Amino acid sequence: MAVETQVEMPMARAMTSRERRWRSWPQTPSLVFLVVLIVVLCVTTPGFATAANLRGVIEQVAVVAIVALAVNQVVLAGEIDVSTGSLVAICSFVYGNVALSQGGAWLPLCAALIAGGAIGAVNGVLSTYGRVPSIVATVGTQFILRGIVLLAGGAQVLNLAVDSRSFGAGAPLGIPTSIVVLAAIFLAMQWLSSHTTFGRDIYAVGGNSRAALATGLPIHRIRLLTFVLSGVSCGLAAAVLLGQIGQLQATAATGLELKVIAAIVLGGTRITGGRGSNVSPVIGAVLVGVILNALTLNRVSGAYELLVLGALILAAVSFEGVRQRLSGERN
Amino acid sequence: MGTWIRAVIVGSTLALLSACGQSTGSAPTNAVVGMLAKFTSDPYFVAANKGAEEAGRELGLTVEFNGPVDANVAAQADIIDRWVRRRVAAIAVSANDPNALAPALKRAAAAGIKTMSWDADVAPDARPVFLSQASFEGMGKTLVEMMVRSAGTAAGDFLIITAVLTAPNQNRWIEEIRKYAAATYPQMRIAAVLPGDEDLEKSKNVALNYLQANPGTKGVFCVTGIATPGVLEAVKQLGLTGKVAVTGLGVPSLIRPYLKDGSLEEAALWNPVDIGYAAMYIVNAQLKGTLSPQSGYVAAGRLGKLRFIANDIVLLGEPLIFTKDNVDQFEF
Amino acid sequence: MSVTTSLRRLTWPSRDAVLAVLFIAEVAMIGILVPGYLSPYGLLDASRQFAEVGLIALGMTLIIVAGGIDLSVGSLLALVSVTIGFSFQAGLPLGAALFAGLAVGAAGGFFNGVMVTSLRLHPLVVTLATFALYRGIAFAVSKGAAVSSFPEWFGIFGQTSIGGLVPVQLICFALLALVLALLLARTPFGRRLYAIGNNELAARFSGVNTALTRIIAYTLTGCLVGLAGIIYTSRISSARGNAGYGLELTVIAMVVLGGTRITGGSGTVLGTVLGVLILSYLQDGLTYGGVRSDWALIVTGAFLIVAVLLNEIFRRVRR
Amino acid sequence: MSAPAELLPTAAADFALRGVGKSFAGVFACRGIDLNVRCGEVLAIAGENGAGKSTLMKCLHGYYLPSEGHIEIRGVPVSFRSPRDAEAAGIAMIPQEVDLFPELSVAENLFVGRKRPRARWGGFDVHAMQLRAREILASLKVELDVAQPVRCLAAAHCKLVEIARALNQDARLIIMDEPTAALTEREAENLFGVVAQLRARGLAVIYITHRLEEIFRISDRLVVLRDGALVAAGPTSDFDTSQLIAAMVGRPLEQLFVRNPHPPGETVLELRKLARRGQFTGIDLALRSGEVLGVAGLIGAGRTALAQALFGIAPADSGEILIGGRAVRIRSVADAVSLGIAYLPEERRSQGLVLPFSITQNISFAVLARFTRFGFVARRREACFAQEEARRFSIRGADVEAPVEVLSGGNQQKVLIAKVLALDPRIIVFDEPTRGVDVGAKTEIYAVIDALAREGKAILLISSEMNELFSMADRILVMCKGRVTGTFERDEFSAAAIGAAAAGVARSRA
Repeated sequence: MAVETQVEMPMARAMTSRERRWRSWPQTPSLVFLVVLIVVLCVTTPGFATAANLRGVIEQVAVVAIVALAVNQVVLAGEIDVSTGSLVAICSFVYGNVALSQGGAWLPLCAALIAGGAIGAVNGVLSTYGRVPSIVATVGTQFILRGIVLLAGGAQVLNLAVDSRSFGAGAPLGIPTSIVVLAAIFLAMQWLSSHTTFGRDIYAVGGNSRAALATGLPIHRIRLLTFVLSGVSCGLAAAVLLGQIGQLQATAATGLELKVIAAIVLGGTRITGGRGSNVSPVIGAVLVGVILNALTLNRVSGAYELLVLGALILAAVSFEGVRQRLSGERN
Repeated sequence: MGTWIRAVIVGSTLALLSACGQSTGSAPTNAVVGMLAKFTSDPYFVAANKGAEEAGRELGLTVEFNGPVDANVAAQADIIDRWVRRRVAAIAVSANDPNALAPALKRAAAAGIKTMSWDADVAPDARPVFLSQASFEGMGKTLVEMMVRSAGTAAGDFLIITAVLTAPNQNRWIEEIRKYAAATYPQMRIAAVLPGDEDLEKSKNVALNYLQANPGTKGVFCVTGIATPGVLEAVKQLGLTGKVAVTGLGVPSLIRPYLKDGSLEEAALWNPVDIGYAAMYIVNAQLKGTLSPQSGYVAAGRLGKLRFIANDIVLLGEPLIFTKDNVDQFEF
Repeated sequence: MSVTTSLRRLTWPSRDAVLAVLFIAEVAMIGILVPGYLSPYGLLDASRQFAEVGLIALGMTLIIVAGGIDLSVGSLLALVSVTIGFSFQAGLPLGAALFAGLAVGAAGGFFNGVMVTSLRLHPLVVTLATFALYRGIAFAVSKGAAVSSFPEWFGIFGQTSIGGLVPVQLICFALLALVLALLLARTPFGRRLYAIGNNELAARFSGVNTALTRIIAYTLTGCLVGLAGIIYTSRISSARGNAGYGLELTVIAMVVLGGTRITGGSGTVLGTVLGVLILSYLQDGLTYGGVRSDWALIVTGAFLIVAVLLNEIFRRVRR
Repeated sequence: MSAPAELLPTAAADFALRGVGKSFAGVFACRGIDLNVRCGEVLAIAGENGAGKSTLMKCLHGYYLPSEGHIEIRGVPVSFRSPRDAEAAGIAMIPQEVDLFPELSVAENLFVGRKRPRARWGGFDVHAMQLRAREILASLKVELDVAQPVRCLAAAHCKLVEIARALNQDARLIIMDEPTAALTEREAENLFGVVAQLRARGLAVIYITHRLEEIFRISDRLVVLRDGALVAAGPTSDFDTSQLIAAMVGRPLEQLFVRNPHPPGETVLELRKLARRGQFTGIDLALRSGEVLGVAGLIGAGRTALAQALFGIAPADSGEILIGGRAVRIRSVADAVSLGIAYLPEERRSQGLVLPFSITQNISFAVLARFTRFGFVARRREACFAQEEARRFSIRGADVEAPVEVLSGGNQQKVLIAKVLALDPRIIVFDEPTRGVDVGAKTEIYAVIDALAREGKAILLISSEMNELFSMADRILVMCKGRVTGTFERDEFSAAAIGAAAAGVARSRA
């Protein structure tokens, strides 16, 4: 049970309400970190500050960011979903096969969304009504789903036709479709969080589940729905992923789940729930994308890629920790 | 936990153990061949398994195909150990690491199990024979020559997209590419070697980032079949088709659309069905005791006679080169 | 305690007992389905496959009991392995290289502990960062290469058996399981871990140096990862940067399957040992029986969920 | 004493409990309770811990389904299956501990679980929500930035937000469980004003408290529960303190606090200009052995911070601490313990006890080293020790292997005292030792403190209850805004003077 420490508080420092709110935004430190990094890269790395390159970076993080936006809601509600790698793979499999047999993009998308949502619901039921800790339940489904994809799709070669790739390839309005999809999801989540009862209830449940229960909020149902959301987003991410690469690979999106979680926590969402914003996962994902891009641009050997990434993640995380300590906040 | 429960558990475990101790003596299942892939559920290895089963039917061998789900070398060692415990007749491996499987294979040999390697070799002292799909030198030469044909030039900067940095086969090919290029085309400069981690998306992104910053690159070698379609997608997306040449290893079914639309001119690979097929013939010869390097050949069913290129290496043949004209003939 | 509670405690089996029965039933079932599986030699030999994850799971139990988690263990294993291999290749005597490996493991765990306690961030966040960092260092040091030129005697840690029957690493695992079981259940240190997991503030107000206690738990786990790294490197006699990939989730799954509460404060080493045995023998049995790894993955995942679900149901019935 | 019938005619009751009882595993926590509440009145419920107050209120609030009996609203029987049903019926509960959503804004907190105002284009209207929140708070004469997250608010404001929350759901009956437990006297005063307003508006209020003076201060009627049964009821004006206490404990109590006079000895602890940035500054004090030094002050005055600095939890950053005349440094809890200082924290559940641990494990926790042989805990010796201590502090109701979470508040507090005293300290800081504890246990705790003083321990007693300080302390030190604003000898004790010093009105005089 989370009980606040009853340490007597000092007289509050004079700070305007707005300044305090800006400072207490969960995404502020990572945003500052990202801006500084981008400024440094613009100066030091030729070829970084071109529109095409930046567009490329966002395109590449689109899949992670789309999933992270939804998993962010799961985390905000106080749960976690580490099955997203396999979920994206199985949704890709569904999308690919429907696209192959029926053609088009919308019908496969619907199929992938339904498949993702259904599996997300299973995750949700297990973690809420089944009382299996979500980290275990979703590790379990991650194993199961990957096994199924490998068995069903391992030997299958799927080359998608151009009209089935419209969610990840091409730029009909001058902006790559995957960026449009990402932006749409971001706006949808933003609307969900700020203007719907469900969206606010997620914060309530994650921030204080006991009080939420006492208020009569259906906490199980709310959490379950966030898992469904996560599943549906995996369906969408699968459509974008397949659109981008054009072929189905049974090992696709392996390890995606940790990238997603990394994006979420890097962006400043509290891993135990209740605190964070929709900007967080996007910033986190873009941060990782920018770092990887800068490494390739600077022709850093692949051997150092993970080292630099790890050191920067640690730096960003430490920065947040030090900030919290200085401002006297608790995690 | 109550003490009595503990007692019951310990007792029943012991009873079970002693009861099953008697069944140890049962005869080992004969003529089961363990066919170990780098990972299962990959079109390449599934095709190899198909070939192995075909040969198995011809030779009366039971082929048991297995491998880790990812390129995990410890899991490969585990699977070999289990086969050893089961006393299968023979084990044929494609190794994720040349040395890591050596101890397990030596244990197998000590238990009287025939061992061999195919596709990706293990340390020479851990197996009597290796079935090589193509010689490393030959592969290096083929790749460079294909590149020169596709790019129309040998002068300039070239990029290599590899699997993972630890991949032994890929590292040998890269070495041979550098060696052959240095000897034959001194103006060819390998500007960077980047890993695509056997992941289509990652391979695409790596190529995308690199080519974005270095559009003057003349060509990209893909030394793993999985990277090729990804790199082609990247080149296409940047509108560099025709300016940046792509070539390398390619699984026909994966590269067919790119060969057809002209973004890829040539790619090379051996026939994975054949390599599985040939591996079983070699195993069969080992089991029968008829494998003889001195003869210089080993009979391999429909493939005819395969040549020993060293005392312990059998060569499958020259790599196949796929173009838009011949690609439809291959069913893998 | 009311009479009804004590009665129920007696009649309803404890969680460990349920797990033990589950384990025996599982092995028996595999034995029935796969002829020849049940031999003392085979069952003992199978322990080669889980000694490493098992050792790490023991340490992870302490960390999770104290309310923490460590996602970096797989990466740290790779770093240990690379340290051993490359310091040996650089000319260090193998014995010294092994010590270096152990030291790197301990240092990695120590670093995790210090970061977690000094930054006061959730350990999931901190170890996610070191998860990338440790493997990053391993890759950077090895540059993708592997070292395999170890002398023959190095095999004793991972390849030899006592009396041709009991693998060395099984003895190692059993000994350390015993030590850690005692440590957690019977020593003041263990009591402190439970207290921190249940109520860190109260522990601090009781004079417990909670930061130090948690750092010790992480460092201990680091040492166990170091030992696991030695066994791993010896078993496959090669050192490379991609060792132990994806290990962390398996280890956590085993610990939780063993009944340790993921949020801390409750759990036993015996439970973890059973969790390790159940998942490992399931995989062993399946592959032994010729089931492909893909299927094994599905069965393992399903088994994990069902086992924890059952566990949860038993817990609720006991209440 | 036989249970008296309630004095009010049934028809006048807006909310009524009819023979309500609730059992857990066959044991009744309360049984056969009849209770009427009218709109426009404040009903106080008194009773010791474990008397069944909370259980009864949880039945009324739909948290529990009564095992027998039923609830009526204006004569109509109703059945609540969840707090949500109760809230829909106009019954709101304000729990003892702040239970809001820290990351949500004040306005949003008012609307969690309620219908939010809709905007035309779907979704809800944030501005309408904020407007409504401001209105409600204004009606309570409170001004708050409704857009700021609740996590930035002080405890007293949180209470007010909870009341506003209840008003926002159109509650007709508000149940307040120990609302002043975490408030200073001035804030409590403010709250009484709010309660009076609620009554004036025609709401019914059920008020649960351990502070008897509050009952007399604000309630119209009261009922007393004991051992799960209703033992007394009637207009508050019919009762006086001793009658009320008699009804609660079942026996008349002449004197609440017993204190045997005892001449203090040598100075044990001396503080010189002790300070910690942002918490307290320039603290001088001397504490003699056998003396109980009371520390009064409002919450936030730095009393707890001072205690925690002495105990090494948040060390002081300047000034001197002298123990037995020698200057010492206290940088950690371990330092403090080795110097013979013990601290009984104010929050027993979060700071004091490990709830799932057994009584034994809690009592021995701070002194485990004493039972350690060859690195292992000697569990038999540990249990023997715990048994002895449990007897000594008359911890009742469970065997020492039971987890402390099943104990009542009073027994938990006694376990905590046993645990703290196991360290055998010379200097003991009691921080609100009787908060949330029933009258019987209170007396026992006072007896313990008195006995410790007679043994020659030096005691610092932090308390927000003036009565407690007046009865127990030899001297009282008053703190305000991190400074000492007054010291009073026993013959100078006066509520007015101490209150003024605590409020920072009068400058230090002694």
